[in-house]
Amino acid sequence: MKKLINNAEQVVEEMLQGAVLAHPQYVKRVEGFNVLVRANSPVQGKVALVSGGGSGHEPSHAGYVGRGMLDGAVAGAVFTSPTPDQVYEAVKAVDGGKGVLLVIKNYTGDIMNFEMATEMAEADGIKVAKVVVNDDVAVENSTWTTGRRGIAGTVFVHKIAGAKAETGADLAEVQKTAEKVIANVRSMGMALSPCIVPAAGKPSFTLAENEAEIGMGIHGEPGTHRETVRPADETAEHLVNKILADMSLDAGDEAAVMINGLGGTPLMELYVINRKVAAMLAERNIKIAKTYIGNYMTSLEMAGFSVTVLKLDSELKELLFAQADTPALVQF
Amino acid sequence: MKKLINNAEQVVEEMLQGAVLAHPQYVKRVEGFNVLVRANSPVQGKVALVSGGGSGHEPSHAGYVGRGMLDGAVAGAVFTSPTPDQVYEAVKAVDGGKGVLLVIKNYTGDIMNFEMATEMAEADGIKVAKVVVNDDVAVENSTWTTGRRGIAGTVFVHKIAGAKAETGADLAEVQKTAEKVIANVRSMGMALSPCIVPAAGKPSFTLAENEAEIGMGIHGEPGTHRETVRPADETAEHLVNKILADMSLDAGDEAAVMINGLGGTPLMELYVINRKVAAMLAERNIKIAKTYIGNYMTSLEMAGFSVTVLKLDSELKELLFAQADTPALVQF
Amino acid sequence: MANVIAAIDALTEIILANKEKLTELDAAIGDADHGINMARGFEAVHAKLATAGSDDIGGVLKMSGMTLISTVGGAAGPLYGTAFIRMAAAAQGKTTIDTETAEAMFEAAIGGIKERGKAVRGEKTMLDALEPAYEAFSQGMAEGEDLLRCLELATDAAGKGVEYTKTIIATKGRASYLGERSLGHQDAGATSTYLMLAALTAFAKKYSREA
Amino acid sequence: MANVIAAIDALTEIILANKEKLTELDAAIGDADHGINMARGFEAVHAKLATAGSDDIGGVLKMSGMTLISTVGGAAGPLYGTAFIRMAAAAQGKTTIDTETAEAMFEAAIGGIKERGKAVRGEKTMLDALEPAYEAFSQGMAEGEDLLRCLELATDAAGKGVEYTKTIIATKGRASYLGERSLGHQDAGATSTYLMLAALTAFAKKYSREA
Ligand SMILES: Nc1ncnc2c1ncn2[C@@H]1O[C@H](COP(=O)(O)OP(=O)(O)O)[C@@H](O)[C@H]1O
Ligand SMILES: Nc1ncnc2c1ncn2[C@@H]1O[C@H](COP(=O)(O)OP(=O)(O)O)[C@@H](O)[C@H]1O
Ligand SMILES: [Mg+2]
Ligand SMILES: [Mg+2]
Ligand SMILES: [Mg+2]
Ligand SMILES: [Mg+2]
Repeated sequence: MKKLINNAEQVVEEMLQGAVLAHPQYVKRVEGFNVLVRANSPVQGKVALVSGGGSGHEPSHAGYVGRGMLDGAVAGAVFTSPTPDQVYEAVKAVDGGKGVLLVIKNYTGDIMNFEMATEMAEADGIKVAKVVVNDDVAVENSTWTTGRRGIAGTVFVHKIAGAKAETGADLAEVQKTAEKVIANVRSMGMALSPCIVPAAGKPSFTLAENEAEIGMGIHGEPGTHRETVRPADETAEHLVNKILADMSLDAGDEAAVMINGLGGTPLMELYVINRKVAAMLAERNIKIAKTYIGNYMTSLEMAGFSVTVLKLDSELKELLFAQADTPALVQF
Repeated sequence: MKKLINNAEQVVEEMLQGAVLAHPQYVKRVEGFNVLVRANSPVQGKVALVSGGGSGHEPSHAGYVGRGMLDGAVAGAVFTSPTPDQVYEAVKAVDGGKGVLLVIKNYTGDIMNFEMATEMAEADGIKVAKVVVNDDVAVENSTWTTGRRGIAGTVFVHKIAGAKAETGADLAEVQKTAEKVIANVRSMGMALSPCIVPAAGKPSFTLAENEAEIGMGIHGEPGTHRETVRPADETAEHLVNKILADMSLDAGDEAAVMINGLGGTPLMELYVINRKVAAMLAERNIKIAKTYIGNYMTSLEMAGFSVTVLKLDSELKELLFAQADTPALVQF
Repeated sequence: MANVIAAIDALTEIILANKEKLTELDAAIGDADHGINMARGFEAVHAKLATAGSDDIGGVLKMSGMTLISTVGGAAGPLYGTAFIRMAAAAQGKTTIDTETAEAMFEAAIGGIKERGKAVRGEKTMLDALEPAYEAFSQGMAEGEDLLRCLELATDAAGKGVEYTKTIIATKGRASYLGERSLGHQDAGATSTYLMLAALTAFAKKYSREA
Repeated sequence: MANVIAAIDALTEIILANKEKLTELDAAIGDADHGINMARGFEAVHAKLATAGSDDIGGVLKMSGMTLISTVGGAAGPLYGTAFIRMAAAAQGKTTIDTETAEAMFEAAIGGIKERGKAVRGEKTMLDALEPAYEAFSQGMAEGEDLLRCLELATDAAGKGVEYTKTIIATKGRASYLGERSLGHQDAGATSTYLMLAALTAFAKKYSREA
């Protein structure tokens, strides 16, 4: 295992310290907890947004703490849902009186831990609502699973619900907007190489020199199947087809696209992928209102990417284009 | 070689197409050339900035084309300086009458090609000035080499000289500011893994499981030496000490820092590195005015990072903090 | 009291000894952290109990459960944490654990896990070790066996449950995303449940000999 | 005229045949692109000459030089491109190349490369093949040898120059950043220079036999 770390046990702590040192204008630490909140938290008169999850997805989620997006981010151990007490501290630190929306990715652990935190915060009289993001179409929707995973589409929830909260909307309204994003966002990913959880010290799976894992999650968990690495265009086509088959995006509709790198894939390759994705949408006469391309929701050093498509209506579009000022996403 | 590409010969072309499709609000292509310029080029009444170099350093340089930074970027083949005719086209496309500053990284090939382009543009009556960035302290400054390499510090030149150009300063002034940045910026990098030039199809060097290459350039060229991978703090210390030994940064001075990922290193690790870098500067009572952390000047999928320190005076600081709106760097 | 703490230390020991194994099991069909998470949690429990011992069995169990909840994370944290807290309630006020109390604790633990996790037996989770263990324990009790023998029966049943998880498709937890690909793999959480029961049984055996 | 084009095709052929080798040499102490760059350039030259042949030697060489400049990139592009353009000037108006013209072209090429690259012999560059080659060529001329023999002498000297580059530290180009670590490695640009001279000599031999 080759990593730029000091100690696998300390990596989350040291990362958080490094993040606060890098972004003091944006974030501060809730003393004693793995929680970063806006430097000016709690912001009064505004619904607050808290997200979080296991670490290893940087810049998710602390990178989105700032004006127009999140108010707080909770960092679990690498790929491990944060514990309820941590989430609870985040909620307390950001509540400005209008309540707190929890943005949770659909994993059993995340849901249970955030729910326990909700119970704790509600006992304090804090209004808490939650949404669960489940954008990954790789996993067939069936009653046989715990539902779909939440992956890069979560960033669109942060962006749009965050912008809604800045308008002064109340908790129910912000939650409703977040749910609209979730209803309209679909993603799928694939990997060329595995990643290594620092504390585990070895890859959670291995791929042969010519193998790709399709339908990867973002925790090094296996995908839906393996195949021989295909040209970028074919790979993009496969993912986009799965995504489009699962949403009602018609000619004339507008969409936002995210080409998300998983951590070890160069931007050059993401642009090559985007070329095909954009062409496929253009063919279907779907207008791309905005493209996000880069590392938004990563999986440590994994090589690979995901594509996310968000169907826009006028509300979502306006909120997507609203200003944001956070460490990882700044938008005029 | 596992890459998300279609064809090694077409990778630069397809990347540029993908970039224009991703960022139409920022950039347009100079038809027939590997040149991206601002969507509203040529901007009148402003000195224009053109940079470029081999591809494979994304988001450098096209990612910095936009308000407050570059006007045009020229993309060579992977790791290969662009040819003079390409640079010449960029210069013609962005000149708004106040002349063009070329920001060149100090490589023989880049210098020769940009110089030939200058001759061509000057023959057309376009005012052209140039600066050569040579921030890499890994290579000992000696009369035995062609001088130091230009690496991530180049992004600070784009940012600050770009901001200066927006003020309406003339070509000589913008050049002078760029030279001031160059005089005050130092960088050094290291790699944990090599990268693969697509057309070559194999790594340009190999490292053992426990080896790191110190003093790496950004073209997969070997560094100054190899060593056993050390803890992040020791590695950061080594690089920062080399950097500080080469600049006159005293207690009470202000600096900007860039922790630059080479393409395959997760942000988590860059934060761990930043923790140590920030601590070292704090120990010396050097104030960090601003930290940039992420993939700014990459080397395809190489794992590793570089540290850049820029000493600020009031002019440089003000320009560093000025607004920028480009695909890869947005700043309020 | 010292005995409950010693019993929990036995759990800590077996979890630490199997940290890598549990992580590897989780790597195959999950996210390679179960052993790491459990080890972190039980190390914290151990440290906590060493400094702030409580004065009754319920107190020790509750403190352990709270600590697991605030240190394990993931799915296992809330589940095992809740199980301990429910066991604490069932053992409230007790100073020794007889077979009846143990059965009540067992039942409470399962209830808590099912409530939190919304899973049932047969979904390739820790419940596939825990429920058969509970049934074997109850049956042993009904047949008049003593606590140690009941624990032995429970551990055996849990072991069989672990084997059974290899034969089924996961429909809860992270492995459920794998569908058919989860077949043939042993569930990490069921394994940690089995290991803890085994450790508890060994502890009880040693304790009963010493007593 | 056809002969100049055929001669340049011979260069193209040898560069394409050694694309990988040149890239590997560049990988060791540079950035692994010399063969790729040269191949791209000569393929473009070949395509250009196939469609738009020029009417004199100077024209063909100039077109080749311009094409190299606009397709090779890196350090080699401006250097070889300039060399060809300078050779074009030296061959201006000629319809055949005699030994004197060849010497003048040789000298012009070296002058162009030195001007562009600001390097001198001994810095581990293409000049370490080209300058000795030129000297051997001139000496051969002085000794009254014919063009083919002069070319053979030049090629031999270039080959020795390539060997010599292994023994020195690079002080120009990308390999110079390596300092001592560049020792023992053969310069890629010197190698491509040698290969082109060898191809030219082989072409001249074949041509003189045919003529
Ligand atoms: N809904 C559930 N109910 C009961 N047990 C569950 C449930 N979901 C997961 N588990 C158990 O948790 C184990 C995984 O724990 P762990 O790896 O620590 O958490 P995570 O899946 O969040 O990484 C699984 O092996 C399974 O036994
Ligand atoms: N200043 C120079 N003068 C002469 N030749 C040079 C100079 N710099 C580099 N070269 C030659 O160019 C070769 C490298 O060419 P190439 O790999 O195509 O360019 P780059 O170094 O830009 O990648 C070197 O092997 C060397 O022979
Ligand atoms: Mg986990
Ligand atoms: Mg090169
Ligand atoms: Mg797990
Ligand atoms: Mg080269």
